Amino acid sequence: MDKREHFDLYYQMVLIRLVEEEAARLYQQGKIGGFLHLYIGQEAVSTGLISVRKPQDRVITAYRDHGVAINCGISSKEVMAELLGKATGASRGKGGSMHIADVEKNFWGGHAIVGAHLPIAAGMALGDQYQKNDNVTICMFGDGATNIGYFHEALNLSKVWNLPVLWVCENNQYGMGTSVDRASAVLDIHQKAEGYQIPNSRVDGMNVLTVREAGLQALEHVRSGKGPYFLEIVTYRFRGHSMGDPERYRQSEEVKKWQENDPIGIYRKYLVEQKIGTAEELDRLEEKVKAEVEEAIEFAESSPEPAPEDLFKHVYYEA
Amino acid sequence: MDKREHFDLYYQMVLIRLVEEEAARLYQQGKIGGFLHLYIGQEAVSTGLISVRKPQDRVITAYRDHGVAINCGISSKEVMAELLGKATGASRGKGGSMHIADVEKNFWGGHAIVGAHLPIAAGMALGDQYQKNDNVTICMFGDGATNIGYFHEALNLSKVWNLPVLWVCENNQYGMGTSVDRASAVLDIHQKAEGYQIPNSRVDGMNVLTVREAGLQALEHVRSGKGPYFLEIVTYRFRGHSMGDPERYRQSEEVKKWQENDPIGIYRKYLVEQKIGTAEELDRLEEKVKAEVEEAIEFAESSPEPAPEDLFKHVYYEA
Amino acid sequence: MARITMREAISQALWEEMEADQNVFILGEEVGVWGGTYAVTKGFYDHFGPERVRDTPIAEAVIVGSAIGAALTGLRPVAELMTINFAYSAMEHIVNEAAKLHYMFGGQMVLPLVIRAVGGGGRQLGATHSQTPDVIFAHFPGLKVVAPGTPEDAKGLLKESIRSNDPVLFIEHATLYQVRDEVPDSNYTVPIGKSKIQRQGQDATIVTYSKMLEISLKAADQLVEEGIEVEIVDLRSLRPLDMEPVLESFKKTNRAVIVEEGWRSYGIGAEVAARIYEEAFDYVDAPIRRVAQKEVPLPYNRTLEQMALPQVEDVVKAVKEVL
Amino acid sequence: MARITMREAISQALWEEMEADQNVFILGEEVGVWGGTYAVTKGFYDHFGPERVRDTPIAEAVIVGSAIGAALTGLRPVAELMTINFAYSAMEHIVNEAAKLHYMFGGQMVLPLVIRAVGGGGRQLGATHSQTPDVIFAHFPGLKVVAPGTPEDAKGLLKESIRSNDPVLFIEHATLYQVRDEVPDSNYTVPIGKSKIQRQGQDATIVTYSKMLEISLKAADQLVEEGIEVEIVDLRSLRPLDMEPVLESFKKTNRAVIVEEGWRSYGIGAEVAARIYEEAFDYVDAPIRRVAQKEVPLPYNRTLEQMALPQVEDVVKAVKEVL
Ligand SMILES: Cc1ncc(C[n+]2csc(CCOP(=O)(O)OP(=O)(O)O)c2C)c(N)n1
Ligand SMILES: Cc1ncc(C[n+]2csc(CCOP(=O)(O)OP(=O)(O)O)c2C)c(N)n1
Ligand SMILES: [Mg+2]
Ligand SMILES: [Mg+2]
Repeated sequence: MDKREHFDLYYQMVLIRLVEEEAARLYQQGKIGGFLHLYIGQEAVSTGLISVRKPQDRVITAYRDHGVAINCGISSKEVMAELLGKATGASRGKGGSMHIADVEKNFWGGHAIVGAHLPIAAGMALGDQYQKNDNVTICMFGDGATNIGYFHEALNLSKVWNLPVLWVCENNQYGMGTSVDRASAVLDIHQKAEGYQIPNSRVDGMNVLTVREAGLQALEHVRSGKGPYFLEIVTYRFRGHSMGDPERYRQSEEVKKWQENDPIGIYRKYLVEQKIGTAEELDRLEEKVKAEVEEAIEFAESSPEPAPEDLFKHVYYEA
Repeated sequence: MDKREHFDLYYQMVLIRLVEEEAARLYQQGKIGGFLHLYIGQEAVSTGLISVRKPQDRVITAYRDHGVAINCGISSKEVMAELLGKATGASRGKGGSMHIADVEKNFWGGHAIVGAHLPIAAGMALGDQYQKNDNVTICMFGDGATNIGYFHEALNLSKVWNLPVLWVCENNQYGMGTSVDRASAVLDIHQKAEGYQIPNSRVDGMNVLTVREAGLQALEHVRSGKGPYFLEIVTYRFRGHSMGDPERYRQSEEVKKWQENDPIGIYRKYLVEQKIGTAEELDRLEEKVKAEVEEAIEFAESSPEPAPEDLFKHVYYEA
Repeated sequence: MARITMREAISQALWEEMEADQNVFILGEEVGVWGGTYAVTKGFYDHFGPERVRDTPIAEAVIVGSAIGAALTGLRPVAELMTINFAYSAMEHIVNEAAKLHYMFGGQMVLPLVIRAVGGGGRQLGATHSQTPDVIFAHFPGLKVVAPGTPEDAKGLLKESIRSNDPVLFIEHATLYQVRDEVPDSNYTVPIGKSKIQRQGQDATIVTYSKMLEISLKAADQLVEEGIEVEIVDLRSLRPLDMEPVLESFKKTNRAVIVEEGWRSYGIGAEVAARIYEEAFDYVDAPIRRVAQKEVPLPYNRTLEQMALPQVEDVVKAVKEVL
Repeated sequence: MARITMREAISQALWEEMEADQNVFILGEEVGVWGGTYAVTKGFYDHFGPERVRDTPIAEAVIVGSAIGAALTGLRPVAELMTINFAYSAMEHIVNEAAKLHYMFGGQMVLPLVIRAVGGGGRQLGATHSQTPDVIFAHFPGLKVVAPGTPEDAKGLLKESIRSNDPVLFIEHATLYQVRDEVPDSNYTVPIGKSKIQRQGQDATIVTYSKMLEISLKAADQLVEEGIEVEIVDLRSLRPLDMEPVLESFKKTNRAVIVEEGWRSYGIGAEVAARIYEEAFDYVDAPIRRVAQKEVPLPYNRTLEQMALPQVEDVVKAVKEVL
């Protein structure tokens, strides 16, 4: 990895962080509605993972999707605009925070029903296998999603049909207020892959380079035709499940402990220590990100609402 | 086991066999309608297993339920009458072959949607746990049922809540026309239990005594409060999936090979060799069974149809 | 008479029934430690303990399926689906198991079971999280479907549902939890399958339920200013459906508007209209009108979403059309 | 014109579309080696191979879910649900994913997807296996629901469905597979969302579809003997619902009977009746009648089951009531 690549990863993580901090503010102001699930604390996971996907690899995730969207190349403008429900948003203002997508960028959303996107991911992998290309579908989901039937049906089928899909469990240790041990028969989520004889591993999700390395190997495995692979990435959600979470289910000490493990802080320290970049350079980068986010908000706020007739568009396909 | 117990097991297996051979005949005559799934070849599984359950243990299975029903103590009369849709049938003629039950005998059916009864079984086990008794729920299902989401949700919950349920997979190696290897990620079905860290084992289902022994240990494990146990019992279906199965999916050689392993033949040989009973005694027993089955048919055919007003009964509870 | 919110009414019903009957227990996602995502079961976990207030994995099929099994053993489970949008993930167990087991086995199996689910749009949750699919559940015989519109009915109907020996789908509306109204102090219940006149009038009959009762009452207030007095019949239960009060009112007003939040086609209004024509044909003075959701998946954008949902003005307009 | 069965018609439609377009493939339980439990795909596995005729595990959610995913990549999957009773196990993916993805993401995602499912009662399969729940799927905008009643329509509509870029639920009826009728030899298609007059008459209009078309035609034959000529409109598609031919016919006959196999409450007939009253109120000479299934889970016993299902006599009786 050269300096440019390192800086790009750092840039993406900071961008996700600032976009979401601003989103939280805009939500409080009532400019963003519905549910807003922040990715803050988990930035290293999708940033590291998506950084090693090829453009033709498909990515699909759950509703906690702002970070993944940005990593997939959706501009902060389009993300912000979607959060504000504008016509210029990634999903034209129809999807909102939970349903951001840009199929041109091979990002297939943003899905709000827990686990329901796993069968769809298996199907996209089937589509690529059928068309005999070497694309990989990367499907991300939470620890809580591994307890629903859709997970089981999708993983089983992916093994039976040897589908080119990379299953990525972002284990942030809670499904809303329910800790893994209260919802899952196994604590090490990747153990579930044993029930399907799908090769699997577990890695630290707070270090972007660790994730990147693991992603590289996992993608290689899948791309080489060896079938599905299951990657458990251990991380932590610094904020509530969504806005307005009373957080009765965890101690603030626990949260603090993890915040000391801030993936952005860890990476920044690494970059400076390894002399890949100076503190000043990184500060300048952060300033640039601040400016970009302000622009994005500017863009989103000044963007037009969808036209009334859009209400009836896209119910069915129109040539 | 004393002679009486041995003879009782033998009696049950022969009774199931003859009841079903007669049922097949009545089906051809159009006296039985709907679907008819024969248990022929698998008699040792439920006979051995149910022989070691306590009366307070609950039993629930899928639509291939004639054998289990008889083992649970439902008379051949009530089974036959249900197959003929008579008011005297176990389910008053409303359920038919796939929906035989007698809750007095703690047999909870007879369920026709693949895998859907597993969550219900988990709930019955929850009910007993809640009521602090030491009942066990025995839930039987096929190999094909282990690929549906209901299986996953039920097994996971049973482990998380440490429910007193014995999961029994009757692996007869096909789900309709689909062999295990074409539908399941793992060939040894009990391997799936590893994904939930549920203790498990696999036994031969053609030898009634082997099954009985395995059932005894498994029930002991569950009853002692150690939580769910998963038992895979390997068996084979001698007949088609249901009546009118073209059986394109398997070679007649394969079927023949297994038929040489007839669980009734194996047991009879054992009883004679071990001098537990003479061939003559067993022949006499079989004669008695023949007579019983004729009586059962007699009873079923002469029984009344449900009254027209029964159509509207039982839609909702009536005190 | 205490003035309490819908949320408090539902919470009290659960609390009182759990105090009264050890066999009543709650299971669902976040009902325990969290206190319910809509705070309906706040405080229950500490008071009744983890055995009777059970947090479940995210697995709707086994939430409903295990509730069915527990009910078969004689308990009275109250299963909570965090929202009715997740009921599709438990569809098999709601409409094919709960609704049929009692009948299919000739009455042997008894299912004293309540499935609570909150639905409704209007909060910018997007297409998958904003639905009012009540009608598809009401289509199944063997299931009882209840959807109250006032705190009094919510409390009385939920208690009745918990005491009932049939599977009941109890549908709440997310934007009604704050509604405050009078509730009797007595330990009362409200019978399932009885519609109720919520407002007297003689010019036209509005048939509605749940959230749309609130909208209809607002419309009624506007119409008064124009001298129009509508009578409002609240169905309260969708199955069994009680048409008596509807027909009585209609025979008096000879005009009706049916207001529902869900999609218009194959909705609640179609059945109610068809029944009125079948059973009060000679009393019809004008075509019955239906006010319902536009036939689109609900969009996130607030303006578009509100365009799709039935508004007070739509009801006012429809009433004037039937006059 | 060749005389072929409904089964052959559906089989031919699949075969021809697979021959014409490499992107079309089939997946489902027993569609391959077995040849389809209703023999619809007999011979397909040997001819098109395991890649294009895919036997799946028993896992309806991933059958439909993976078909959705494959469709998103540009393929045209035809997912078979062995029976529509198992569609509840795929409910989330049918009504919440397939029906909404195109809209929710602002038109970005295109789903050229067909879900075939056979339904219907009358074969003593018991409550869980005998349903006609068509209406609950037709309630969802974004989904197209087709249910042909003749071999000609079945073949043409299935081909149209496969070529369509929208998700289509294609509902077949198990007791119609043997029905034999004329089918054009040309490579024709039948448009989705167009009702059709299947019999001319002037005394009353029967609105029906699928299996009930057969029942209605038989009733029509009986009525002729009493000098009554009914016109029969076959809906063919439940969503989009084409009321034009229905209204045209009704404006001529001023009398209507709607015949459906499913349960009466919140059924297809309710919507059709409501629409007729809304759009042809001044033409109504008699209350519109609905013939439908009795509101019970279907029992196994043959006599009881037939009592619950709509019979020719029920249709004849209803027609006489509206005259
Ligand atoms: C089928 C379904 N059930 C319940 C919900 C409500 N819900 C939304 S997010 C969530 C928790 C998911 O936890 P996890 O999978 O660990 O993802 P995380 O939020 O931790 O990223 C729940 C229960 C839902 N969206 N879908
Ligand atoms: C959810 C569901 N899908 C499909 C079916 C149709 N079906 C009935 S039995 C069966 C095969 C089940 O195989 P298995 O679980 O191995 O049991 P076996 O018949 O071998 O005893 C299928 C696919 C069904 N009843 N339910
Ligand atoms: Mg989580
Ligand atoms: Mg099997």
